[in-house]
Amino acid sequence: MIVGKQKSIDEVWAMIQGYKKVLVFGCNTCVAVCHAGGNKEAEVMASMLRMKAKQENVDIDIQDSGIERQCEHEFFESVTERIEWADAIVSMACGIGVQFTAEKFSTKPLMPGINTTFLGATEKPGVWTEKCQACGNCILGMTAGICPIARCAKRLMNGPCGGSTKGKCEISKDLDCAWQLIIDRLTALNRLNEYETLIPIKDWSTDRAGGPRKVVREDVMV
Amino acid sequence: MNVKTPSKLEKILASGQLAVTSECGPPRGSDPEGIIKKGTMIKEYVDAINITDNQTSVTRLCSLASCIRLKLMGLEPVLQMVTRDRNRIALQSDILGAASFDIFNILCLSGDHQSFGDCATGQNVHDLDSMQLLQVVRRMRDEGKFIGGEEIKRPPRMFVGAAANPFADPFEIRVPRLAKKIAAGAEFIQTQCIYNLDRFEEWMKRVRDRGLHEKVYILAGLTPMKSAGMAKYMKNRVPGMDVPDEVVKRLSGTPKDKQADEGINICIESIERLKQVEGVRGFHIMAIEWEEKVPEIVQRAGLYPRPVV
Amino acid sequence: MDITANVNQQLEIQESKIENRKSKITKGAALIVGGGIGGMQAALDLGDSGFKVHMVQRDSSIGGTMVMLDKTFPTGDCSMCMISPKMVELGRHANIDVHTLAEVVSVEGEPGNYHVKIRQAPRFVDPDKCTGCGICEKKCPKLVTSVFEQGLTTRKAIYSLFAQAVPNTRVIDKDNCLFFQRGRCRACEKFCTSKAINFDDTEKNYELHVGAIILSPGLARYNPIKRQELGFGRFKNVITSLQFERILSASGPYMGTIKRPLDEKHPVKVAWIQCVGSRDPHRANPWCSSVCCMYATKQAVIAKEHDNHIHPTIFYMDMRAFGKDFDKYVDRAKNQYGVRYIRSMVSSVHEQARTGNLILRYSLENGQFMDEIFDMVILSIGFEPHEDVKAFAEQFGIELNTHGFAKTEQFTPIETSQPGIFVTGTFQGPKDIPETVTQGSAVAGKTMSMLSSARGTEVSVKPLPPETDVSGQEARIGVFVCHCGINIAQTVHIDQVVSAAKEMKNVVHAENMLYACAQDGQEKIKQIVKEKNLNRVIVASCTPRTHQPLFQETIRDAGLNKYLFELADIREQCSWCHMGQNEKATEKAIKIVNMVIAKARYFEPVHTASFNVTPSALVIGGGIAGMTAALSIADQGFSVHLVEKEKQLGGLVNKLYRTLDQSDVQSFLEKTIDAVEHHPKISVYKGVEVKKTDGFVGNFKTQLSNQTDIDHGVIVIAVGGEEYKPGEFSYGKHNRIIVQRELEKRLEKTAPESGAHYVMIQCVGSREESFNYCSRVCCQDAIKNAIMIKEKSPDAHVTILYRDIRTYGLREDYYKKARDLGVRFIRFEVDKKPEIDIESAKPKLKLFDYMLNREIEMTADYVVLSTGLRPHPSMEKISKLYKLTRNLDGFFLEAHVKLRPVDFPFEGVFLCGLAHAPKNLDETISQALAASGRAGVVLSHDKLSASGIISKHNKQICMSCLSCVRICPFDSPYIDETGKVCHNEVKCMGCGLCAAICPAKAFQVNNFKDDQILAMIDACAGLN
Amino acid sequence: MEEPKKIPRDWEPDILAFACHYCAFAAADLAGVMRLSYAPNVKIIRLPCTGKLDYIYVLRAFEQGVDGVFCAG
Repeated sequence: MIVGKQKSIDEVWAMIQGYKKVLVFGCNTCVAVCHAGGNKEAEVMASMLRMKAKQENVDIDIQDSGIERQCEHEFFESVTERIEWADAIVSMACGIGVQFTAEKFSTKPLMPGINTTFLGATEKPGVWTEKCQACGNCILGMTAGICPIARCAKRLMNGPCGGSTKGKCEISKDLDCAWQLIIDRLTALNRLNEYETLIPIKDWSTDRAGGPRKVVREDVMV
Repeated sequence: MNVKTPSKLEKILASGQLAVTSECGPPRGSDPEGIIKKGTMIKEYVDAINITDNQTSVTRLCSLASCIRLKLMGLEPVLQMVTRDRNRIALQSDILGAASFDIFNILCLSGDHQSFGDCATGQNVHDLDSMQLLQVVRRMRDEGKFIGGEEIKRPPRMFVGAAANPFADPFEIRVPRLAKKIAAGAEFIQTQCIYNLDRFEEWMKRVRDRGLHEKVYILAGLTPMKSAGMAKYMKNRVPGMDVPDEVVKRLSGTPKDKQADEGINICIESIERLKQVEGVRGFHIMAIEWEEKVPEIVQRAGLYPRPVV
Repeated sequence: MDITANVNQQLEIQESKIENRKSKITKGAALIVGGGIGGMQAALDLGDSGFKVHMVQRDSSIGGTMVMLDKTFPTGDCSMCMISPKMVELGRHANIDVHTLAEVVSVEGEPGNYHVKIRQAPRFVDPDKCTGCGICEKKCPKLVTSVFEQGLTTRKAIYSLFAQAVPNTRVIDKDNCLFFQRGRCRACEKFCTSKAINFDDTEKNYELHVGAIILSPGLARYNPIKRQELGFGRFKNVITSLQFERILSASGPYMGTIKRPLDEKHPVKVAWIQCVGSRDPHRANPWCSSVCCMYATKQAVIAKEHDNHIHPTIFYMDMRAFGKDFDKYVDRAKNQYGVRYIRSMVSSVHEQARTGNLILRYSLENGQFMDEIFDMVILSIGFEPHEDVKAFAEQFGIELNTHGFAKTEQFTPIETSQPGIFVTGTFQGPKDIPETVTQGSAVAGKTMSMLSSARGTEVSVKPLPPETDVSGQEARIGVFVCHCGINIAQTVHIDQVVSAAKEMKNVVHAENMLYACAQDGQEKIKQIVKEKNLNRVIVASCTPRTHQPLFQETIRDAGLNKYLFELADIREQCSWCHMGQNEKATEKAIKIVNMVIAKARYFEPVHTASFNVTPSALVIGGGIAGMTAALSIADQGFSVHLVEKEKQLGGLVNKLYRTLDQSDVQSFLEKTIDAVEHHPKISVYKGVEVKKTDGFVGNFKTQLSNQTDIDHGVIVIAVGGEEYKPGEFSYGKHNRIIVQRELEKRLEKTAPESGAHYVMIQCVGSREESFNYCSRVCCQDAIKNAIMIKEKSPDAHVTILYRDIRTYGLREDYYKKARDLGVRFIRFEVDKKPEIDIESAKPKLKLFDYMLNREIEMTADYVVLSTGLRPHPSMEKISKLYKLTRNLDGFFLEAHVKLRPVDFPFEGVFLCGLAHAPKNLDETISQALAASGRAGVVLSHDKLSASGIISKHNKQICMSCLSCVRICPFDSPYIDETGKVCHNEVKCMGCGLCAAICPAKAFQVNNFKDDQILAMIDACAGLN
Repeated sequence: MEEPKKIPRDWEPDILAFACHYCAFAAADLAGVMRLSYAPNVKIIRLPCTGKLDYIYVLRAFEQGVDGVFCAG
């Protein structure tokens, strides 16, 4: 899931300066699950911005709305009118939704309400952790199902660096050493011997290095 | 004598004699004087000098230029190269550059995390990791090919080394990891500084159990302590460092003005003990910003004079 | 004869037996004598499971002792807040008739069929007309000392026992009424606008026909005036603990500020004197009252919380903190609140003439005398039977024990000497609230078994008109504003509220009413609903907490869904708190009504789902708790699956031979096992464990380790405990060091050695980290074996080394007996434990004697360790399987420490025995019966309905983020077979945590939906 | 730091309370039963449990001009 974190009210407030009608626009999928940008968070954000406006004595109309996903054309139909009404939109979606909305409404100024942080999972209620960097060329089969690219601070592919101490990464005691986890899991799987297989030089062309990526599936095209 | 490169270090090791290397950190400025001074100071006492590559992620004069300086002075440099700052193009290009100046030794590393240095908010590259870099250098040398498979006109001739830390976690993969580096192409190993000799010996035993000491030259790393404070810092703050309590106690128990001497004593005693360990083929003395003590250590440890090959 | 014939014959015999039983009359009704918390629990359990209940209560309100208490230990919950909802529920329960001011005159008949004559004193207030407004009380000129407030303040001659009294009808105290005594006044009558006062009211005599009788008359309290040396009655600043309870109470004489009676000064040094009237065979009562140590500790803690300047000191003999988490509470009192405990009895109390302070004389353990001055002294008075207990017992033909408590046996702790007549609560012996509640459910369970054939025969269901379909209609709201006599009208301008309501959108009718809750008021509401085609109804009067159900019924009678109703509380939360501020109060009342109108616009009918109940129980654990529960449930007519992990039934009781009173445990066990194994309704699975349970109350499905699948409606968890295996005191290293259980086994077979010295060490493995709790049974265990030794070999010596002797309740008799027999008791402290030397053939012990103030030594022929009880190791697994929480010590945590002692927060799962906490055999039996009673409440229903106020889940907009699944304390949202979040409305308690956390707003609580609440907020802030 | 606004002497705040049906709402009732007097500018919204309290209730109340929100349960 895409994990995001709300921007501070002050930051959002600064971005909407000068507009008279602002729509805070929620996205009810990934960023709703991480309690950052769902329709409910949009409602809360709008309310807080309205209070900020009151405090600052600024005349501005702030409303909220939201759709299921800001990355699909069809969902926008129900809100076109609300979007047309606004001078500016604060999108509470991840970077994808913000851009998608911007593309669809080319004359509407669009502000991000959240920071898109990573692709991750709910570790426990209230804690989300990064698990994947969408490199486009998965090696999890060789690393006991734990990704060293996303979870090792140096994305080392052939083992821990010399800084791995007591299972923790050299850059922080709060961070698990991904390679420790890999070794532990390989041990549990009784496959520690596989560690010595050299993981070859990675093809990064499927990552950011290859430019904006695209998946085309003719069989699902309509 | 079966050697693959013109490296003096390789020749000494291949001849079965104990090798001695040391390291110099380049300055944080463009003045080469520091390197020249350090090189001059220790040239009689060591077989080769490592030049660090922006160690602890602090920006310094580049390793390659420093190595060229030493080479021009007639010394034997070991080019340290981390994968943190350069992608595969830059790495290969720098290797060729070094080879053009007849630099015959390279140590392949991944490098400390940038968050420790002066550019903590920077991006790291790690297009390759250290093992992959080892493979790259060996392929360039032995097959004369770039990563992409094209031929290299004049392939580099480099004796290829890697680092090993016997003390980092998880301990159970410390030896497999060494094996992996050897498989990737490492011909010599310089270890992390050793203070816990028991643990090092245990590691070496496991190395010998797998016969790895026959496949690679292992140089035991040593760093003399300047003070009890330094010992404590190394123990508590430096990741992957194993400083036993006895060492800290021994230094703390020594009067302040004698602590430096005691640090040298410990270092020399360690060398004496490590000489007895089967598979230890030399010493890598990293006297951090204390290069002037290298001659004394080498002399007192009975490693002087250095052989001529 | 072939086998089939044999079986057929057997069946015929059984059937004829059943026929026989049927031919006798069994009434599906029970009489409960006494309206305290124990009786209330029994009444609610029986009433909820298809029996008619008649509750006879001497006072003018139900509630008993608990309503007098301020807070309760160990949780510090407000007593009234806990009991009040139960009283309300009971007061309006369709199957329960409450007869207040009533007494039983005579009883005739036999089990299943009793005729009981009742005499009810006149109330002089007509409960049908009275609205509980209290104007009469306000106008009554006569002041009378308040018995309820323990004489600390006054009440009127017309009064209610306490503010939350049920029934909420005042009563005239004839002996103090000016009209009755002097022939004039009638102020109450004059001011009562609903004409409820009836001076001509007379005593009523009538007969009730019931199948079982439950006695829960409670107890009286010792009058400390008998102990002159403590100064009660002579010095005003010496008060009883119950008086202090009222002083602490926010509704008490000083509104919860701590003052002393003499001069209403704030006391600083406050002393509690324990065991006043208890453990004193010479001047008072020989038994231990069981609760005083804890209530004194609680009072000290609460006093400190009220006023941090107070320095509490408690003078005591033994600290009897034997209950679940009690020792931890005492530790907290000591360490966090600085309560000072002095192990000493106070010999005299004198008053300092000038200051009114009190000089306490007491001796320390080593004999040294001390005088210390305190500002106030509280006497921790004990329980004793009511004065008229003998006559009471005779009336019911039951036997009393020597102390005047109802006589019961160890293995039948709630049965009196008369079959068909049961006893519960403190009349059976001193006990605290949870144990009383436990026994309340236990007698209910017993009664359900006895009257099972007549279940449902005495209760009737009211026919209702079909519900009008209002879906899609625009809101047509009717508002009825109640004067409540002058209760509301004297402060709030009713006509202004009515006209303001009329102005509101969607309001099609608004009017005022003198008494909306009176019969004529309700008829009027029904009529207007029909006339004006209303589809939402609002009554602006009193609190929804008491009156909502009444009006909901009214509109339901008029054909409206009952969730289309809402009360606007303009009495308790407006007129009564803003007297004299008429304009502002009116403004607020209008706002409150507007808020409720705004909410009501969004109301929708709520339809509750109902589902079938599998009339069968799963009992986990085949110890005495599990077996007792199984038998009682099976006797109620439900099938039972009893699962025992071991190959043998009986659990820990297998190792027990005698109870404290020498009852034969083994033959009881044998009989119980036999009954369980031969009961036609019980299937026993031995050597089997529970693997997995799915489902919810009424519809559980369980898989056993032997691959059997069971459908059942309830679960009783009785997994028991285990005995601690000591590592201390060189146990296992010397053949003369044994544990009590080993001694008991030996004593059962052979007489004790003549002249031998038995030294017993208490609290082995209890009351210190990491098992810092009292195991409750060890003191009696030691005393039981000590008595056995002394009786069999009088020349043997027994020394018991103890920390506190905790022979609570009537068990104190045996402590005295042991001392009389010459058993020596020597105290030790946890940080100075006895030291043991095992070098020689006989162990030698060394310890510090606090009486002699020096170290002493002794040689023992046997050292006997009193080892504690531990939670059973299988509890870990069970707690994970059923998601049940445990306390710090590993015992299961019940739903509510005081009032739901055998329930879990999850509906349909019940708890009994050692899995709950260490306890004695009789207590385990009571608790097991209680679990059976609670189980019976569920199983007696063919169908159960979900509550109306629950969270509704909109699967359409839910994205299964799992926030609800993680936060719900009742486990009602879950992941269904399609892998999506789904909601089990049966488990839902309507708290709304899911709704608050749901990022998609997929959960909405009926009648508390977001649009409804937001509309209220907007209305409150003046927007509409 | 922001300067807090000066509060006029006779100013009375408008307070909205969210109360749990089982405890705080019952306590408010008891205050009435005991005829305890308090300022009439407190209005109560009954919730099934204070766990039902949503951020937006509090924000909405402030937005609509309520001066203080009190949640008790």
